[in-house]
Amino acid sequence: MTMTEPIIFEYRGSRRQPFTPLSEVPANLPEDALRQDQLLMPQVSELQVVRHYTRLSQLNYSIDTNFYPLGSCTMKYNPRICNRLAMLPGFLARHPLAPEEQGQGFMQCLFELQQMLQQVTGMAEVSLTPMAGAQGELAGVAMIRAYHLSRGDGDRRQIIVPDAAHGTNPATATMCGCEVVEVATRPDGDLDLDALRTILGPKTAGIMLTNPSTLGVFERQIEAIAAAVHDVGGLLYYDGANLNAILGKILPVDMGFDVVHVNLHKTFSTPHGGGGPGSGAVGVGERLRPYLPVPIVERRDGAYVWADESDRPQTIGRLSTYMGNAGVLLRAYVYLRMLGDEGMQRVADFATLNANYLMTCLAEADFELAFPERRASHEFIVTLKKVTRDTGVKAMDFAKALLDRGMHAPTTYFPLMVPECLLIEPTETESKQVLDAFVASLVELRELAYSDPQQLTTAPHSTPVRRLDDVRAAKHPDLAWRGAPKPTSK
Amino acid sequence: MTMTEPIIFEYRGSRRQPFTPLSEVPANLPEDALRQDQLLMPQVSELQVVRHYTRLSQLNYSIDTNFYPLGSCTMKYNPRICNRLAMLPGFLARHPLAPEEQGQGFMQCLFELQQMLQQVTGMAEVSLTPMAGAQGELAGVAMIRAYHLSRGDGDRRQIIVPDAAHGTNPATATMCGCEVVEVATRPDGDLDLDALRTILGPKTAGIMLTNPSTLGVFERQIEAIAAAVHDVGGLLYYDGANLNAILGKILPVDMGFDVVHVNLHKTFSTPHGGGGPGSGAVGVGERLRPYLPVPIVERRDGAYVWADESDRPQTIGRLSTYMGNAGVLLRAYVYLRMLGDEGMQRVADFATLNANYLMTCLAEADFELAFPERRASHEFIVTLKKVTRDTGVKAMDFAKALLDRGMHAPTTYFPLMVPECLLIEPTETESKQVLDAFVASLVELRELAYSDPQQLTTAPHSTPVRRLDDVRAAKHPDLAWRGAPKPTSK
Amino acid sequence: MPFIPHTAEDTAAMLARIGVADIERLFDEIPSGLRVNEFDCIGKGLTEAEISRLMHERASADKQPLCFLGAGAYDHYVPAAVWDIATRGEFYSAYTPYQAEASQGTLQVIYEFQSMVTSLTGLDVANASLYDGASAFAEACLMAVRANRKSESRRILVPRTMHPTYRAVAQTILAGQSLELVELPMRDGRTALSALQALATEEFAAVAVQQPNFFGALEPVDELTDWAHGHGGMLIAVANPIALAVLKPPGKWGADGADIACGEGQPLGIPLSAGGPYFGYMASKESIIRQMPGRIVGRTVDLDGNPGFTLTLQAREQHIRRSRATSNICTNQGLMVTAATIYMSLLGADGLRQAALACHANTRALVEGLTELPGITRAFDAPYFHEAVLRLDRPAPELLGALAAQGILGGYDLSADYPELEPALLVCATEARSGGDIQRYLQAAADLLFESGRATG
Amino acid sequence: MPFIPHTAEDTAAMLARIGVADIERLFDEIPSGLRVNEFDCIGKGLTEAEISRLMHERASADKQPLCFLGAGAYDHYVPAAVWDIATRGEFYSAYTPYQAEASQGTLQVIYEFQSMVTSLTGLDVANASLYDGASAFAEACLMAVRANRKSESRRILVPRTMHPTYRAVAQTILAGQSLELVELPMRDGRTALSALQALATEEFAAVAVQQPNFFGALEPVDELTDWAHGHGGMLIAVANPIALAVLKPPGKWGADGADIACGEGQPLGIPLSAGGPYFGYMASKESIIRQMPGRIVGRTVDLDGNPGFTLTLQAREQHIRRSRATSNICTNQGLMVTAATIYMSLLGADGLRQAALACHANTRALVEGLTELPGITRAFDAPYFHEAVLRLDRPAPELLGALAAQGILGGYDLSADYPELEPALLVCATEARSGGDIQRYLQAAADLLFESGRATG
Ligand SMILES: Cc1ncc(COP(=O)(O)O)c(C=O)c1O
Ligand SMILES: Cc1ncc(COP(=O)(O)O)c(C=O)c1O
Repeated sequence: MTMTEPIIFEYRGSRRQPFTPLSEVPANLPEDALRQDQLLMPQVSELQVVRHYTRLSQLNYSIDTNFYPLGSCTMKYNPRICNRLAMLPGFLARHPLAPEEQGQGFMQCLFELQQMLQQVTGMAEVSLTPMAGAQGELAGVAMIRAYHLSRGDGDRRQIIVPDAAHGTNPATATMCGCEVVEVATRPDGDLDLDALRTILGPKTAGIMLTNPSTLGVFERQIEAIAAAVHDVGGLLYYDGANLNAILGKILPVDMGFDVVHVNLHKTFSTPHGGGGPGSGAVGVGERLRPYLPVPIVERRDGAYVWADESDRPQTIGRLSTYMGNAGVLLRAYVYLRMLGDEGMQRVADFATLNANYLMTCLAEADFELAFPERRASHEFIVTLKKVTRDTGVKAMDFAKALLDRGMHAPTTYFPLMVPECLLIEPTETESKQVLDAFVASLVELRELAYSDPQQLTTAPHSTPVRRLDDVRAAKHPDLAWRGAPKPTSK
Repeated sequence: MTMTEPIIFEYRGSRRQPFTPLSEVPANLPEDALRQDQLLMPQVSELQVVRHYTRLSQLNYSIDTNFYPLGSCTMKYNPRICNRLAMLPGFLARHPLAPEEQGQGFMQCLFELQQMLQQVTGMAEVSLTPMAGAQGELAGVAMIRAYHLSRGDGDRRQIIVPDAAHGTNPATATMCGCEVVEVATRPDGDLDLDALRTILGPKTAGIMLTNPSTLGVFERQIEAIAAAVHDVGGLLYYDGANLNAILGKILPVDMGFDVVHVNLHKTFSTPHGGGGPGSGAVGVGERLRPYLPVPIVERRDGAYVWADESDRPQTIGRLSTYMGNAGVLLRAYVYLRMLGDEGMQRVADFATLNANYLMTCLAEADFELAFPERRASHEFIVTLKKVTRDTGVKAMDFAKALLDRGMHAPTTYFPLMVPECLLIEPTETESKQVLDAFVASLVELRELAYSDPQQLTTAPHSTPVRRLDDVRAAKHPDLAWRGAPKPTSK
Repeated sequence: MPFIPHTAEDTAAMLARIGVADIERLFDEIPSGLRVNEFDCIGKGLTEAEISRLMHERASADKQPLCFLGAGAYDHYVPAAVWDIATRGEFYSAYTPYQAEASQGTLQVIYEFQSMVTSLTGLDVANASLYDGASAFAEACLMAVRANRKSESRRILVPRTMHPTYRAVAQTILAGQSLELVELPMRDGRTALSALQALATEEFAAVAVQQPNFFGALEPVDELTDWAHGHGGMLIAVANPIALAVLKPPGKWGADGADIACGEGQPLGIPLSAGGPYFGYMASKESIIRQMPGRIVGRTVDLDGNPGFTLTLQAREQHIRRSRATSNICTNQGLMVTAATIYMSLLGADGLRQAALACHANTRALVEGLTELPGITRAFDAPYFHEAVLRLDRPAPELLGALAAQGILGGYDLSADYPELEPALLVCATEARSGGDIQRYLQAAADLLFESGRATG
Repeated sequence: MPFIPHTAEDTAAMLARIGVADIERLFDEIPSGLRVNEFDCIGKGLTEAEISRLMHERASADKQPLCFLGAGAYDHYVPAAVWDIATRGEFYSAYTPYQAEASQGTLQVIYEFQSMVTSLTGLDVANASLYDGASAFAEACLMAVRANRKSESRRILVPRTMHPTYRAVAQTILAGQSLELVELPMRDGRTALSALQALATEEFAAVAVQQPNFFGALEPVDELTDWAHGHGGMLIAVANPIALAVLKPPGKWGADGADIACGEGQPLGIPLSAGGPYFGYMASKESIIRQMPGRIVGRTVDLDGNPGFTLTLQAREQHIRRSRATSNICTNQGLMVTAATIYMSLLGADGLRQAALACHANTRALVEGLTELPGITRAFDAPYFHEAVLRLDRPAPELLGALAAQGILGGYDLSADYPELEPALLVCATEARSGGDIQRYLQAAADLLFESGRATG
């Protein structure tokens, strides 16, 4: 109900309570190594901190408060029990370098999680160390490179990505020293196989795909694509961001993939936390197994131990200081154990049902689908290009106006090649009631677009702030509080 | 940001997830003992529950979000650590009837808390069992009655309370089978000692006082009052609701009190929880010691054990099924240990400083004080009777308008004999910044009262609901959801 | 300074504004002879880190045995969401919702809670909670005496099968107003219907009955209700709310239903936590609502005609009616009610029913297993819900001690409260006990009994 | 059905609307030959009660020894308010703040965090976090190579005193883009300034330095910074944020200050939690901000001219720039940053300083106590902050094993990473260790050493 809140630094004239057990001690450190200036930090009481951040939290939309159909992001319910159990004192107090024998409970969870992810992807082995999807991609492409290099095939530097690919795919390829080659999508949403064939060749390191793709459709030619890529000596990378759509229904290995990453913070419902932490576990087939990043949990003589560089001499190496985002892994483990096999398939079932239902309702309400002849996977794309042409109201305006209706916006303007697009992913944890309300809102907004477009182009109206000036933000970066509030240009 | 929320029953068409380990089993219970009708309960998913109650929580003002100067209620910061530690699994899992030797950690905390409360009140012994202030009062008056009865003095049935007393005082006297006799307050806020003397006599069981009183002033004649009551054979009951004002500064025993209750949820900062739980520990001097309610923790042979009816044959008995509000007691214990002796006195210091500062600022801003010549204790009274006379805007309107400014209202219309009163208690955990903002708001509202009274009489404007129709609520009680939403009279 | 935000400059500025030299001056109305000289009560304050460590040590010193003890407090599984949400600052740190417009969250929760309680009890109206089960029972007795227009009597007939502490607490609370509790005798662990006639000679205000009773047995509630009504008395039901998911609700007992239902709310998502805080619930027929103690929330409309919630019927309460209030209760158990409301919403009707049936099944498995052992028999034949009394061939502490040594809390020794049953043990296995847990109990008991059988036999 | 709200009627109605007979039909675009026939991966789902029990067992099987181990992750006391608030659903279950108007809470938190990081580091700008300390260091190397306009070199000079895993991770991440890490040798536990000149013959993009370094020792950061700048290189600081409460901030190193600072954020309120999630922080001079990886939040104004927050400078990021982005990072460690921001707010400058000094004092007490024992000496003379290296007269595992038997996690055995130091142990005592804890360590060590002294001597 409080819609704005000062910067914490602006609570002046207050003093924190001392809380460390020792009082000030003489520093006994060389003078020239010490800070001379006063450290600028908030000086506030515990109540002020609690009140400030409690109020700030209330300014957020979140799964716990709002429908959040953000395509490609799988914003489903994050069970509270997963957090509770991952934060048990025994887990929280463990130092990452403590001996393995002191943490067998923790290690067993990770070992079992590795096995589950193996089975759910069909891969030969899994490493849990990548700390988000993008780091999983980096591990995967690095392994593809290592594989080619180990065969003296180091010239294979081309990584093929569809034009609809998520930005992390091409960015990852670059980070791995590869060259990105884009391949086009056909109007029906499948890949242009002919175009792909002309690209493939002796420089092909591999191809990165998600399936279902970021267009919300299942790539039907996946077998042909896999054959074509393998035929020229390339490998297939599976971006698992959309695994929720096919969980337990079809395994990446059966589609021909050699390496996959799984976004545990999407498919396995660990919280997005306002932007992380995530986890991007990678799984590989036999060919890439030697290159998996370390550490990996192994079971030896009935005990769980870390396998490291000495056990895995061909590993691409380490990606994190210790072993990755342990707490995220525990949450995913708890979630998976609660789902069970049936529960996993049910996730795919109902994620798909919800998406197709929503797509049907919107189509019947005369919204234009990007791929009207296709099934939705767990998400689908509406294009507002006609509305925009008729009224000037853009996809972004719809997005902002939805916020006024208490719903988070779908993903906008991604994938890039669909104009004025909304990528809508309801997830399996939302009820029919919520979906129906969403349809009603979109219908109402489209009516408004024709009758009173300004209502949309100036939306949102009821959020803590109105539409923000992004251009000003980038032109005159104000990225840190500098000691006194700046006057705002009213 | 969501300002309204359906009743949880109105989320239809959804199904809860099964969660108990066993599936349906045959009942094996006599048919005529069983429920025949369908139990009407919400049928919703976990996400719907989490979302619904998270949203509802956001509709509340609370210490964690707003300044809350509710007089007589001591709405201070509730340290999060108190909750955290009281909810440690070892404490939560303990069955109240488990053997004492299995809960020595818990018992030790309670034993030490009894001792601390003894010292803080100066009493001879303390029982922690009363579950709120009112139950502490009941215990106290029952002990006074038991004392008189034990001396064959059973005709002493009159309990004297000041006209400014909190409603629980007279209500308690009645519950204990006593007759309530009111004594008037003088214009300076102290008790009318002459009037008291005319009331006192052989029927006097005792007098119930708070000091500082509910008028926000310290009763200066307390010694004379105590002497007068004791002289006629009556006892003095101390309502500890205002102990925050004098913590470690003056002990109830030194004022002459024979029995006291302490509101742990006020003075010792356990949370009010939207209306409880509280704890109203009672302490007594030697005379009343045999009558203390059981159970009480005692230390015998190095172990902590419960003393019960068999150890205390003259006890007034039990007040709760087990031992009172254990979790509240643990929170108070943690809080007290963090304060220490110095911290306790500092509480009184700054609670008093804040109240006197606020009183001074408001007086300087020409607000009329109920007792302008007195110091404030930790609270004080402003009367708006002149504003009301001039403008028709009442204390209640000011209260509602404050809500629009993000501040909770002070207590209104209590004590009953001060017209259009605001009883204001800022507590020690609020900063000068907050107090200054409060003064500014009141000044602004008074200006509005003269310039645009309707703004106040129709306030609040920005809360989740506008002013509610209490008359309708009482005339046509709608106290439970009956299966379908009722149409509202727009 | 713990929890005090003032800087030295703030303090100085504030004192200057007030016009005093130091804070001490603000206490100058206190007779100086009364002031504390040296305050030595708890010693030095601990930091958060220090108290945290201390309490972790204390808590982990406390054992967490496998719990087969009920006797009024039950070890049910509480889903994580319940307390995650109930302890959100906005619920946790709010006051009683006196300013309705700023407290719609708490108020709506209570309204929903009242709705759920009326549904569980089959009665018309419910309040926002009382302290706990025992004190709620005492309040129910007072309410019945006030509400019974047919009788001036202050007698309440209370079965010996009712929780002994409920009776004791009622005694404490009712003594002041001279209510008299008359014991209804028992037979085979239930209220003896045959003994009623003898008691009908004197007038009474109400009959109370607990369902299931203290022994876990099901009482003849229909007969008792009709008999009470037939003799001008009211019927007070004390009922376990989890059991009410499967048992006939008090509002449907006999021809006209119970008049008042109350009981312990702890089973609805409240941890055992050593005895509290729990909460008492209370429901009644609509006709007697103005005699109800405690807070009540109603739905109404606001200035714009939109629905909203507010405390209502406050004329019953101490802050309005003072010495003529229905009760002195003020602060009740709001946070517990919030948790219970979330708990009931999470479980729904099916979940509550499943939990109830699982408790029943587990207790049956335990009782059947134990009664196969030598020296253990059922004390009563009456059907039971999720507790039962076992008669032992030796003092209960002997068995309980052996179980405790294996980390098992084996039940409640009835010898003090019911010497006539000795040696007897009240056992309970909730839905939170697994098959393996029950096996552990059975094995430990068998080991003891066979061992001592060998020793003595 | 876990977490799925559909009733059978809902499902039927939805299928009817779509026009298919069952859900299975919705998968009909998947080549049927590829479909999973039997899915047997984890078995039956557990209820919440069952998994809760399992995880409690696993967690309590894990030991919680008294921790004197640092080596990059530190056991600081975390006030309860930190995670109580960070795990509020509105922070916990929100996505990256792409829709700024619906995410002002998270955005303002990040802005405040960035402010605090610039203050700690003495630099101009900071980002919203990277994965952890090691990967942040790798990103810093890439950033330096991109940002250094004076040199085309891809070489980074990295001291041997830098955390070994940071160097290993950088190796993994930088291999693809052919960056070369050149080791700066050490002397007496610090970077050997004398060795620099030999390295200046070849061009380099940047010099890195860790302060305090892996051994807890203070590096000659001013000299290193000036030397790097003097040779056309940038200076990358890797610094412990708690130490920065008392140590000279990177922005003030040498004449011109470090160009980039990064490091592990874990000490700022993040529990050890077996290795993660932690977060990496990164700050830099304003001039090179367009080379910064990761998200950045800026303050701007809304349509009405009111201040608000939004993600900014996104043209650096993968979702806009794709293959030419500064990094592939997308999801970062938002929730950890929220916790760290609350932690820093609670402590303030004084609290951070006190925590830092208490760590220093405790480690000194430990080191001084241990070096009084026979067979233990300090390995280096250099001043240290809150970690130090001890040289032992026997293999470290012998001492560590004896300590472990007493529930003490005694430090980090350096033999694998630094065979030249063997046998040596890195120890750390944070502010969370009490005097009694330190005594326990000293006593246990003394017992071992004297005992074995007796045995051998
Ligand atoms: C299709 C796709 N691939 C990859 C990613 C990157 O995953 P992360 O954000 O965990 O790095 C995302 C995340 O949005 C995604 O949607
Ligand atoms: C002066 C006074 N006395 C007694 C009480 C009753 O305490 P409780 O609400 O804990 O029953 C209160 C509570 O508001 C009070 O302010």
